[in-house]
Amino acid sequence: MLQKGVFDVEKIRQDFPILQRKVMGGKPLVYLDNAATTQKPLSVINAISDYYTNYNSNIHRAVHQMAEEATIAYEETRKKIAKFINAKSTDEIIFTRNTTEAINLVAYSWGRANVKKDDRVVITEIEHHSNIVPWQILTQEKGAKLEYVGVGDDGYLKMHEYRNYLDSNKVKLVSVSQMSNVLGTITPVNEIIRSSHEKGIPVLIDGAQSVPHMPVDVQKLDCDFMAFSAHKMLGPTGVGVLYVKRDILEKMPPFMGGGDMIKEVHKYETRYNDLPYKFEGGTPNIADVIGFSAAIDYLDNLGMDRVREHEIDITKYALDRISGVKGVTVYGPANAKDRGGVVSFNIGDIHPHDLATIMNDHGIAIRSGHHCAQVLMERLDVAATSRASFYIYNTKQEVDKFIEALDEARRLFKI
Amino acid sequence: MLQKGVFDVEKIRQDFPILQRKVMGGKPLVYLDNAATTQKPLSVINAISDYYTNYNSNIHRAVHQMAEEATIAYEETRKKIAKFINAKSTDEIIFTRNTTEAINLVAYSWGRANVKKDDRVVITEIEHHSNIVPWQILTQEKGAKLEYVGVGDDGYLKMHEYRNYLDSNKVKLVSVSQMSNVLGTITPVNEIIRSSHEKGIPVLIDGAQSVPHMPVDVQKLDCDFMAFSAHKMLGPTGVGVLYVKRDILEKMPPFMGGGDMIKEVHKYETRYNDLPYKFEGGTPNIADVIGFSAAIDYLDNLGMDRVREHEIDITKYALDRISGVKGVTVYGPANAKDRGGVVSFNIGDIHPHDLATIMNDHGIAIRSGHHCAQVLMERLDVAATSRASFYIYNTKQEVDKFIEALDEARRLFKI
Amino acid sequence: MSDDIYREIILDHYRNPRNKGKMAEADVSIHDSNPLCGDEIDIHLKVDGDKIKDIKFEGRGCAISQASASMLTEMVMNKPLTSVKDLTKDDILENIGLMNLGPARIKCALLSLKVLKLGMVKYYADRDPDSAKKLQEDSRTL
Amino acid sequence: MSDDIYREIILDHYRNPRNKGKMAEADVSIHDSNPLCGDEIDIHLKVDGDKIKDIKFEGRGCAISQASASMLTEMVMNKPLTSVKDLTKDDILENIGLMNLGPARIKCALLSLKVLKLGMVKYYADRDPDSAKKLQEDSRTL
Ligand SMILES: Cc1ncc(COP(=O)(O)O)c(C=O)c1O
Ligand SMILES: Cc1ncc(COP(=O)(O)O)c(C=O)c1O
Repeated sequence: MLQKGVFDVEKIRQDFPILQRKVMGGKPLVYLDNAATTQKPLSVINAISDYYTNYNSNIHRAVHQMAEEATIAYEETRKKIAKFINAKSTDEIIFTRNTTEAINLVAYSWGRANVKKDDRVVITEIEHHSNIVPWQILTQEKGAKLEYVGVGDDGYLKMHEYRNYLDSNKVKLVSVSQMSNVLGTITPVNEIIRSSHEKGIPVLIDGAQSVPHMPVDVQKLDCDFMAFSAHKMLGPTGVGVLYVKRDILEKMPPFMGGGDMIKEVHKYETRYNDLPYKFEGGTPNIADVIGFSAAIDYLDNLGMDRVREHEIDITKYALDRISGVKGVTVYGPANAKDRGGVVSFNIGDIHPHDLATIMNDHGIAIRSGHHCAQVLMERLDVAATSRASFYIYNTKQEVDKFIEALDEARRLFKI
Repeated sequence: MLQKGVFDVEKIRQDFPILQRKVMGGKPLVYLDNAATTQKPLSVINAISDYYTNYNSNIHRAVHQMAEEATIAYEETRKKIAKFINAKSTDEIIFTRNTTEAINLVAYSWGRANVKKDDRVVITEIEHHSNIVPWQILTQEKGAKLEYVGVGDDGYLKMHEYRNYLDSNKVKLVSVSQMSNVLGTITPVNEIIRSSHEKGIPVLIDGAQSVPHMPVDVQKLDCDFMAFSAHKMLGPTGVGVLYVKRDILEKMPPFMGGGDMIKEVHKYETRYNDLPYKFEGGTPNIADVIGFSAAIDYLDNLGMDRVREHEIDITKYALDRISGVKGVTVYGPANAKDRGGVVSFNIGDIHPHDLATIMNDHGIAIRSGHHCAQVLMERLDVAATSRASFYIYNTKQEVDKFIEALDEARRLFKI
Repeated sequence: MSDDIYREIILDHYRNPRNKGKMAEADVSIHDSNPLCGDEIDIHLKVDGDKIKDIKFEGRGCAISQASASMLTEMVMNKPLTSVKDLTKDDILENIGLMNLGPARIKCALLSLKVLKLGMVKYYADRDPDSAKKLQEDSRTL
Repeated sequence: MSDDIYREIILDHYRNPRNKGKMAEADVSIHDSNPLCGDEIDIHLKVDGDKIKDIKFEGRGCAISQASASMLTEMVMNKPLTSVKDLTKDDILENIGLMNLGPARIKCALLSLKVLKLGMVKYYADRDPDSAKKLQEDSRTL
């Protein structure tokens, strides 16, 4: 079964108009930059066009027909997302621009109200800058301390360091990625959340890489905050989601002040709106939230279990093949079951930027650089890595092309 | 000439697919809710589809061909906007989600660094909640004071109150809308900016209603901050702009921490990126920024002078006609030259929400409520108003239909 | 459609609201507003044993919200709390004869019920925390 | 295309960079990085009257950025400051023989020039504020 793939990738590819594209003067596009952003199926593109063509209107505050239609479509998306991650209530789903804004919202609103001098915020060495810089800013402002759980050479978190931090009894928040965008490591969030909660410490899960690629259930996880981005899961750019458990959300002060997030504004005082609107100031990104709805439908239809299975399958194949290439160092867990569909590596003294340029000549889009994870780069003692990352429409033949291009790079650089 | 209209509205209407739509079981759509959000020409819808169909990619941090194409298109939009409002440099143009986020960015970054206990922030009674609530939050946090310049019964700002505040020598910031979204009042921003600057006080202009509807030149105005939203000027939802004079921007601390806004991240310190990227954390709303580019082209092509002329023309006509309807009270300046294309009113004891429902029966979309301006509602001593607002595609025949529907409402309510 | 909504009886309750005004020594008073349109309703209750002995409302807003509030007060006056507790969205819409409102206008029609439920949350808070909790949940769906 | 970029001479400068290393008692040292890829360049200058008497660079990054830095040091060694001040983007691209780079890779090729200009900004800051300002502007366009 796994031989033939867990679902019909050729059929899926037909839903993605961009995959018909030729690049670099006629080469078929091989898109292996999915951890940065994924491509969009026609249904998502059409949902956005349909909105602008048929019922574009500002929402929530008007009674005309199009405003109603737009409001319903916008709020239906919220319901769909609540269901997708199994939130208890739609009130716990806040739309942001992206994962980055979602985490900043927590840092500004919850963080400034709860983190005090000498408190600790615990993150890890594998975090994306979006889950580092907001905490640097917060802890510096408050005179609190930022602590990093290390990562071993094998790509796994050093859980004893984490437990030591907890034992200090000074930790106010743990914020950790469920899947590394560089190493692919799937982190033991169940254990992290359970042991943090034993100490009464809330946990934020950066789900930017996990929610698009595997089944995620916030109630089962019991996480307190979860952040992710639509554009990394077939959806449009400009939409992110912040999930917050209701009892925490109810106590959070507002973040952005403005229209839509208020109930009553008087000159010197304001009553804020009900959840979740209190946290959505100003005209939202209506069209793209509605577009995101179609993306969720697409993934639901495939089934997240099968998405995960497909990625294990192709990642395993890629790891097998790349390990046969001379001069290659691969980062992250060796076992494909412990990692997402992300393969970061270096080859000889070829800088990743140069490698990406050579790949591009072959129509292959990979990413190179620090992947917004410079703390991890310092830990790995490299300036940068190359990264190939997969999604539902990638095939083993594409992996083969990628390996061929690696050989070509070796030829050019005489390695 | 003005008789026939300043440009060919029938031709313009053909560029807007939604205007072909029928609502409420077959009635042609009469869209008079443009101050809330405008409709989008086909060129904007196509620019977004084209991006997703042909070169969707994350930007700034990759070397493959699509990433380059996307980066160029994104940055070209920045240039176009800089030119549209005549900013000195593209570095002064920051993309946000909307006007609301733009103003919050200033309140969080500039405001928290500069506003101290007992300082004053001066706004006006005509402000939108987006230009009130961020300053309430800031001044409450800092123990500073928020002051309101009043508005007269004639719809004009009480400039002597403004001058009195300036004379107190405690003002740290003036933040004022260039055009009221309720009264239509065009405020004397030239005078406000000049006299504030004499005291060394920076001025933020809320351009959410002005930039879409008249020529705006930030260098001529000499304003320090300017905020506006793409969705109110033919562009997509999810994109706003904050303009900040470079010498001020250079001193502002970052707002959202995360990817793209950094140069180097180390465990305990970070070097922020060059302007304007320092203020754009996380994956931006790439597709919609690119869509906005097509909107700017459309407006440039018409010419903002002519857009303004058309609106004066149609507003004058609407004011003339509505003043003949029994029981109507119109708010704001009597002279169409002193106001934007916004007509707020009440009629008898018909609540605006009820009026909007009746209008909707006729296929007419107007807005009703407090228009996110409750301070102004309190000043006018009304719970709400109805509002018809115009844009480039509205015709005098549509105004006629609107007046007919008003008569129908009077019949139903026996006024 | 508007002809169906703005019938004689709605306009009558809008222009001549029943049980409108302040109340001296209310057992519970509660206020809420509809963020969509700014409509406001205050409800004051006098409770006698297990019965609503008196109810008054104050408010401003559209014909639908005000007429609905007026009709609600008539509906629950002198009724046992237990029956009022279970009032649903549909009960209200049937009572005012507006089963086909769109989602925006439904909020107007249901605002007074929401405020009444919130008032009972307050009333039950110490007396019967379970009912209070259930009513709180209920009010969120309105 | 890659064949045009990764020619013998580029790989040679990448693997055997000229004038690479630290400098004792530099008149100016300056560091910058390319936020796109994390490439880093430090430049150290010794200035003698109106001339660059010695230049060294340190850095890490791609073949293009490092080869370009290496070639830049050879290009400006012993040259008068006035001529170095006016170096343009095109001068560099011609020097390294890469006129057709896309916008992302151009940043790599120009990083060392940017750092050199910023170094001269520092050098001129007190001596000749006007030149410093002009160089600052220049560096922004790179
Ligand atoms: C004057 C004014 N300021 C600010 C805003 C807020 O704009 P947005 O909702 O796009 O943030 C609006 C529009 O609603 C407005 O009219
Ligand atoms: C693990 C992780 N966290 C956060 C982010 C930031 O996401 P966004 O740029 O959509 O805010 C990313 C993606 O770049 C990521 O991979």
